[in-house]
Amino acid sequence: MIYILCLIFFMVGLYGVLVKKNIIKIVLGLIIMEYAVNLFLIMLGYREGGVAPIISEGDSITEFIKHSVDPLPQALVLTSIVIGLGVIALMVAICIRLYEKYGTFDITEMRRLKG
Amino acid sequence: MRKLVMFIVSFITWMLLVFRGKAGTCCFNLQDVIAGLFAAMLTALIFGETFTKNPHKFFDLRRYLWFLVYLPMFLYWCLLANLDVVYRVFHPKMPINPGIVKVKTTLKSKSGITALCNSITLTPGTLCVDLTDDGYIYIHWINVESQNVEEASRMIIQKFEKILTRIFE
Amino acid sequence: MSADIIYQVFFGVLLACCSICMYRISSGPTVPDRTVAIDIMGVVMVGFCAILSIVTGKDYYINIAIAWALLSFIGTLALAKFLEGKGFDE
Amino acid sequence: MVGMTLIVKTVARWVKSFIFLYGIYITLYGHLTPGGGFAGGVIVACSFILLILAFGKEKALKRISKALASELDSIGALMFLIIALLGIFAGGTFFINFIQKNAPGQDFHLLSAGTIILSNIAIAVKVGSSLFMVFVILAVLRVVKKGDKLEMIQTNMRGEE
Amino acid sequence: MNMIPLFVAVPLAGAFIIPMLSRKFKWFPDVLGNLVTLALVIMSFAVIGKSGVYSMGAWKAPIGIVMVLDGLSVLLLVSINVIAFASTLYSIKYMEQYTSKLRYYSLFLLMLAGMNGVVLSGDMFNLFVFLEIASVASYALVGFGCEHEELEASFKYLVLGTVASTFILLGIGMTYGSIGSLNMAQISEQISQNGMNNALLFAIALFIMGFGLKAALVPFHAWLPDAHPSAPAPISSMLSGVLIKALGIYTLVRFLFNVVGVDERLLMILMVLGALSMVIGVMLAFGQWDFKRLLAYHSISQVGYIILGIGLGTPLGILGGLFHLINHSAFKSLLFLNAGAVEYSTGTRDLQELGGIREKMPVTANTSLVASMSIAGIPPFNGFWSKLIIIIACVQAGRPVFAALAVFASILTLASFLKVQKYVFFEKLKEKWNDLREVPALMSLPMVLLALLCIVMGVLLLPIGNTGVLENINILEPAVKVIMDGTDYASKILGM
Amino acid sequence: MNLIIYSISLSIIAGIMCLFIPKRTRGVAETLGVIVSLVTFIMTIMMFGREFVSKWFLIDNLSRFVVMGIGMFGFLIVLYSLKYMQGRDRINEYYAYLLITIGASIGAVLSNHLILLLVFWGVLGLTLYMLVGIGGSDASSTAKKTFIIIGGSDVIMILGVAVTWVLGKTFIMSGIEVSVNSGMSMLAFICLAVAAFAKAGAMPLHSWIPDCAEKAPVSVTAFLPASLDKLVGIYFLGRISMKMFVLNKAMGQMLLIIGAITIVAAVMMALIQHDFKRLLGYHAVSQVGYMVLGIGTCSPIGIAGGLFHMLNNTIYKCCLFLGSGAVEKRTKTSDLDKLGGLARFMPVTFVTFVIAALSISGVPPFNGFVSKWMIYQGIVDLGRKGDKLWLVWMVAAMFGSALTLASFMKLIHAVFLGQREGGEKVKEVSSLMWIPMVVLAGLCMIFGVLAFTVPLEKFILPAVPGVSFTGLFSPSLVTLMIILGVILGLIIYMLSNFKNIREDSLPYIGGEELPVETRVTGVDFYRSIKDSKILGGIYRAADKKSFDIYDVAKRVLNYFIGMLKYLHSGLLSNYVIWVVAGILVLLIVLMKGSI
Amino acid sequence: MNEIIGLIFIAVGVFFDLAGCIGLARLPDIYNRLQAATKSVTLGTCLILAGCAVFKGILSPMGIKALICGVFILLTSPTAAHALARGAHLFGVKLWDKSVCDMYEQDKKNF
Ligand code: NA
Ligand code: NA
Repeated sequence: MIYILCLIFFMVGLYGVLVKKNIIKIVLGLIIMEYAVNLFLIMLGYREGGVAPIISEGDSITEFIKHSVDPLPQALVLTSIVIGLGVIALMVAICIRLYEKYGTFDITEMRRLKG
Repeated sequence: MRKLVMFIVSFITWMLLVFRGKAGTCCFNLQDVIAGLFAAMLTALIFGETFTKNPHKFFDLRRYLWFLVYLPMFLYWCLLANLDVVYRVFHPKMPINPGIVKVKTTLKSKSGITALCNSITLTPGTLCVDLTDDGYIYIHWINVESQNVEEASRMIIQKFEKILTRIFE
Repeated sequence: MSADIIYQVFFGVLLACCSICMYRISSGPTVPDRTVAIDIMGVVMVGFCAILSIVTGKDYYINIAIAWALLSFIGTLALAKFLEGKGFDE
Repeated sequence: MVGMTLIVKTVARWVKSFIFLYGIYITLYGHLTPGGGFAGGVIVACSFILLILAFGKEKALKRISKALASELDSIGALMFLIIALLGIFAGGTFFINFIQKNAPGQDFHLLSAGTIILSNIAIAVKVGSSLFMVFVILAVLRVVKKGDKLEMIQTNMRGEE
Repeated sequence: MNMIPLFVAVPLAGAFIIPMLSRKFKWFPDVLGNLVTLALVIMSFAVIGKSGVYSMGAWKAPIGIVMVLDGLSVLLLVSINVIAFASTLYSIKYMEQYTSKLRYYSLFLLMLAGMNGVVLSGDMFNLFVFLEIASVASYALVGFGCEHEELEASFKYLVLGTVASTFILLGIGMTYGSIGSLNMAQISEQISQNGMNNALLFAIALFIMGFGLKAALVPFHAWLPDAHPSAPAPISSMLSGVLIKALGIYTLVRFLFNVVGVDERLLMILMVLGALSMVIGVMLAFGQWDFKRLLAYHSISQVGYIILGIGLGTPLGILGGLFHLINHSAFKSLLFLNAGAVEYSTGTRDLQELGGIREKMPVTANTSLVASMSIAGIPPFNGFWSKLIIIIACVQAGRPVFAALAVFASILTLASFLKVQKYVFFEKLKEKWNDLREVPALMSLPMVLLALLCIVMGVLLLPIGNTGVLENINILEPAVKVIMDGTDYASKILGM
Repeated sequence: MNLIIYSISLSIIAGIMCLFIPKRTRGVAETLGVIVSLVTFIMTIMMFGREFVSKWFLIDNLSRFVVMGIGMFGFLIVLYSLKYMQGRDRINEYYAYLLITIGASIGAVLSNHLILLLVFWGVLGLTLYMLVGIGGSDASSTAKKTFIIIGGSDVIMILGVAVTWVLGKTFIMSGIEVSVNSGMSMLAFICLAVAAFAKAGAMPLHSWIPDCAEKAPVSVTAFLPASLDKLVGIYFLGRISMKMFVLNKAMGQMLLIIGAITIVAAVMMALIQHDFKRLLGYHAVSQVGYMVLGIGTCSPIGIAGGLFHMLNNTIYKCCLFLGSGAVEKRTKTSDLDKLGGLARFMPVTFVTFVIAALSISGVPPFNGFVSKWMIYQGIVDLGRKGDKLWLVWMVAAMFGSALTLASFMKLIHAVFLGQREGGEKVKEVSSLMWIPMVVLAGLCMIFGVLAFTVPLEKFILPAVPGVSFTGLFSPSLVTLMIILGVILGLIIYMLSNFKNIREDSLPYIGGEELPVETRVTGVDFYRSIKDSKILGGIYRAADKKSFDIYDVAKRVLNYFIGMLKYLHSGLLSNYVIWVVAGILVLLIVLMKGSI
Repeated sequence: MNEIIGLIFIAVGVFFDLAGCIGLARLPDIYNRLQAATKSVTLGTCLILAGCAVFKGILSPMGIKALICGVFILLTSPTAAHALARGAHLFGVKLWDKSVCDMYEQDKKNF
């Protein structure tokens, strides 16, 4: 259920990237895609359960290794979020520059490179 | 001095972040504290100069007192605002009467104005849109009761101004 | 058991919130409208992560929540900056 | 008015140090994976990006340049070199987990993961500064045609070049 | 294998120190940048023939982070770092057009670290992180000039790259969801034990698309012809020469062959994608008049060759593909450097504006001739050998149609490079180029080096054995073996 | 073995050395060229008596006379170039490529390993490209076109080699014996044959030869397209059809069709050319048709005829080109409209040219006659075996021969007889240039008169086992055919003359003895042919290059490329749509079996 | 006990979130939506975070982090709303046509 919702969000974002002509809408679409994936990853960790992969006190390392699942996915969520953050900042920066250069938001008018 | 303020704030934040609970045994690990010192130092070095304009105010304890007074008020208004929202949103007719009005504030300090604006935004029916250098604030009011600057000021911001003046100036 | 159901309800409602935001994002009508919806959705997600951290008992969901709050704030500011239609030096 | 409104500026002033600190926190406590360093670095960079957004390029860069140029980079580089050298002396190799080996200490504390934490720091600093650099290049650099050659007019992140 | 992390650490360290000291010494970025890449070249030559696993933090796989060095990584490392060295050498003079050398080198080394990291990581998560590092650096480097076209290209690249990254991330999530691990060896083990499921198949599709986009396979290629020409020449040469391989081909091959384990269907997908890229890329290239854009389209086409060869799944095909991979690194980088040299001297890269500059710029002209003949598959240059092997492998594997497509693409490649030679270097010298000068020696040097590489590599790696079963020296062979061993990869890593 | 390696590596190394000779230095390259080519020539002669088989190289009765031919032509061309190339730019490069070409062709002919062959073959293409490019800035288009066709066919050859390897399980040519009966084997043969055709210049891969002939330095044309490439190409065709593959009927028919079309179409094109060298170029193509035809008959005598024709063709065609070069050197033009009456001033050139022209037209007693005669025998032989179409091939060959004769009469008329615009005196070329021509013309005569005792006995018959000149065929019929051809040619020549005079109201110059000589130029001469209804359309199409595979391919490609470029519209959303469509297709393909 | 209080907090917070989002959907123009959504969602999420803190004990590591997060949101959310409102106005989004007045529009030209 929740995965389907994620998928729908993802699709909405993709749709935005696909059909919108306004550069900022494209960026918004990408943001939504990021959100959807982040949500998906978060829920994944929820379902996975298992031992908390971040070490907490009271375990010994060997025991921890024995019980824990791979600790990476949690880092993955965090990383994915911050990557999203960085990329959004970059994209908006480029958008602003593009707007300065081309004087329009319309991606269809930014077509110096084609063929 | 400014850096010291920054340092203290950062260090406290750090300590809160790495707080390990379990009171009694060891709330803070020595390594954490050392790391915190370093981190706070770094932060102070980089951002210290710009964190606050008047560091001496930072040590003025009366402000915190006033802040403690302000907080419940603010929370109360906040709650009220939400109930207001709930009322307007769930009401089938959506009783709104919006518009952007202009008010004038007497606050001078930047922090004060900021706090004011954010308070305005979070309290019933109002949203801060823009502000000018000479102390005018444009407010989107969901239920405009007056378009007169003075009157609107009285209705919207007066309740905050007094106490914010005490906190920030 | 009942607690589980409560959590399920919470998640359901929050996801409904997200869906509403998504509706606003897709229907617009203006770019700022969509931006607002994304901002709001981010904040809702923060709450979502917070509840998750209770359910799963894992601290790091709160870390994620904080990160998401950051993301939401900076992303929104960047978009707002774009909406203003000014460059970085004016 | 350069940058965004007073409100944004003030709030940015307040939260930037928090974001920065949080980045450091993520870096130091993201045990086990270099992603800790990566994520932390991006967050650190975001605190600077926030400044640019809020204050505009000129002011932000001026602010950052003083501190960043001298302290941050040197500290990062120095730390990196120290790690490498220590690694060589301690075990004849780079990046071995010599701290853990020599001083196992208590598990699950900050230093329990040995040099990982240090490499995390290094990665964080690097990724942070690079992402910021990327942002600066894409956001604020200007290229002006001057005669045949291109010339970049810019306020450098360190104010000079 | 304590050297393994150095491949990431050294460029990172270099990138630290560059901004630190370059304020005092103008020459510092140049010198350090080149020293770092030179060191990396030496290091990558030192690990030829070696393999090993490095566990970060002394914890073994699958819990700790592992970096894995094997034949395939070595091959990639060598080509990445050699090209990086040539590019930095070239940058010394070339980048004087841009004033921000410090940033340039810093980003360059960051990208390099990202690529080396991708090639060495043993788990999907770190692979993704390094991939993002390299990608983000390349976004900025593409937009480095900050002109209309550069920003436009950068934006399109950024959007498509982000879409790809998101897909990859989704794929990683799904893989994790159904396997419960992100360590490549462990994923592989799990798959071989429990078989596939739909979620995994979905993830595979996502990965093929995501990595395929990084590799610029048709139909995921559209960003490349915009992005690669827009970057400064040494960066173009890095992007086309190695980035698409490290981020795209390597990841794709590693994932499909060593992690998932290929079957007939996956191989067919690879072959079809390869053939499509090969043909469509070259056709588009043929119609170009912008020097660098033409080259960029050829990158798509040549990547198609590589993927086609590897997708055959036979030892010979894989050998051909990998051989073509390193060959392509050499000649495509060289061609981009040539294009950069032409642009440096003339200020244009429009083929129709140029002409006859052969007599004025002999070094550029001759090295570009070598590279052109290489890419066109003319003996005795290196490209000939790999194309030969790929075509033979296609026929051997019973795929004459793909062989015929490869032939077709090869003819068009030849045609379009003859076009380049004609319009740029032969023909009549135009009036306006009468005062043209050859580029400075520091720019010629890497070109000559790479040209020598193009000539020598064909002979050095020359693989003619007894009855055509091709034997090889120890850079290609171990790489082929790694791929052929398929999912045995897992047991090796976990066993070590 | 050593001899082989020396002969190949000597010239290649010398060539590479030439590349590094400083630009200003004069004479070094020339000296090196003469010495090396002479030594190589001697080595090829030394190879003549040997048999040798190894993994890499092979000397057998088929390859050794070809190699000797290469050595000889190489030496002659170097000699000729000494004067001809004097004063041009990039001389060092020229000799470098010339020497490399010699080495590579020897290598190509002697290799026994298909991959080695590929390498030498490819190098030949590359040097040809560079050599044509030396012709100056306006030769760059020709160089490009040439190399696209040659290099492209080389790639096709790779495919052929691959398929052959898979079928024959080895790369070693002497160990391959594949019978052409399946689709794959046909593919292999066709791919290899394409390479041979492109090198030799059979239709439809011929179109680079006339262009080359026109634009490249004559010594280059005489050397490569006219002789070495023919030798190597037809040698290879011979090797694959005789030794490596056992041809089936369809393949033989294919060769016959290509041969016939090449003969007729090329000679028709030759008829209408304005340019001396271009005209010769078309003849160079046309003659290839005979060779292909001969090999296509699949009968020993036909194949032997084809190979002999190859040898003869190289001789007389080389001679003709050298003659044209001599003319050009003196008159500075190769436009037939501007040439005429040179017989008086350049007697040696004239005589050698006439001998070669008669030879190419198959007039006895010159060598062309003998080889054509043998090819005709092969065709008759084909008829005996029950090929119903033998008459078609025969008519084509005959008609081609006739037209060749007619065309050369016109050419000789236009260049050496007739009258020249301006008409100032010119000198005969220097001895270094005419000696090769004389040698070649001499060979034409020797190979014609002493055909059976010298060339056939020594070179050809050992290579083609099973040729017997008795019992199988009717020499009288064949001789009749050839004479018929000659007469036909003369008739055509006369006819067009009459027509020409009748239709064109040319100014009659009183007092001249021969009215025919009144400014009759190549163009006007055969205008009647060009103007005729059926042929006219074809010629017009040919003028538009509709038959040039290069241009046709270019047009078709440009159409598709235009479409593709249109798709790459610069619209980001389009690109994203492709991505999404791609992933959907991937999903469908991947999930198909599993859901 | 803590847990029940925490859950109540969370429940209220979720309810406010929902209200804010419905406001986002129902209200007629961007400024109104921004008002409703910002107020409700900010407080709602803060309440959720506070609820979490209470649930786990305010002095637990998670509780403290939740509070920090809450403070952060309290600071940033209205700021973001302000920036967006201003951005939208400068972007040219008009007020709802039944709006009473727009003093900002009048004054904007003077800046
Ligand atoms: Na981590
Ligand atoms: Na991303």
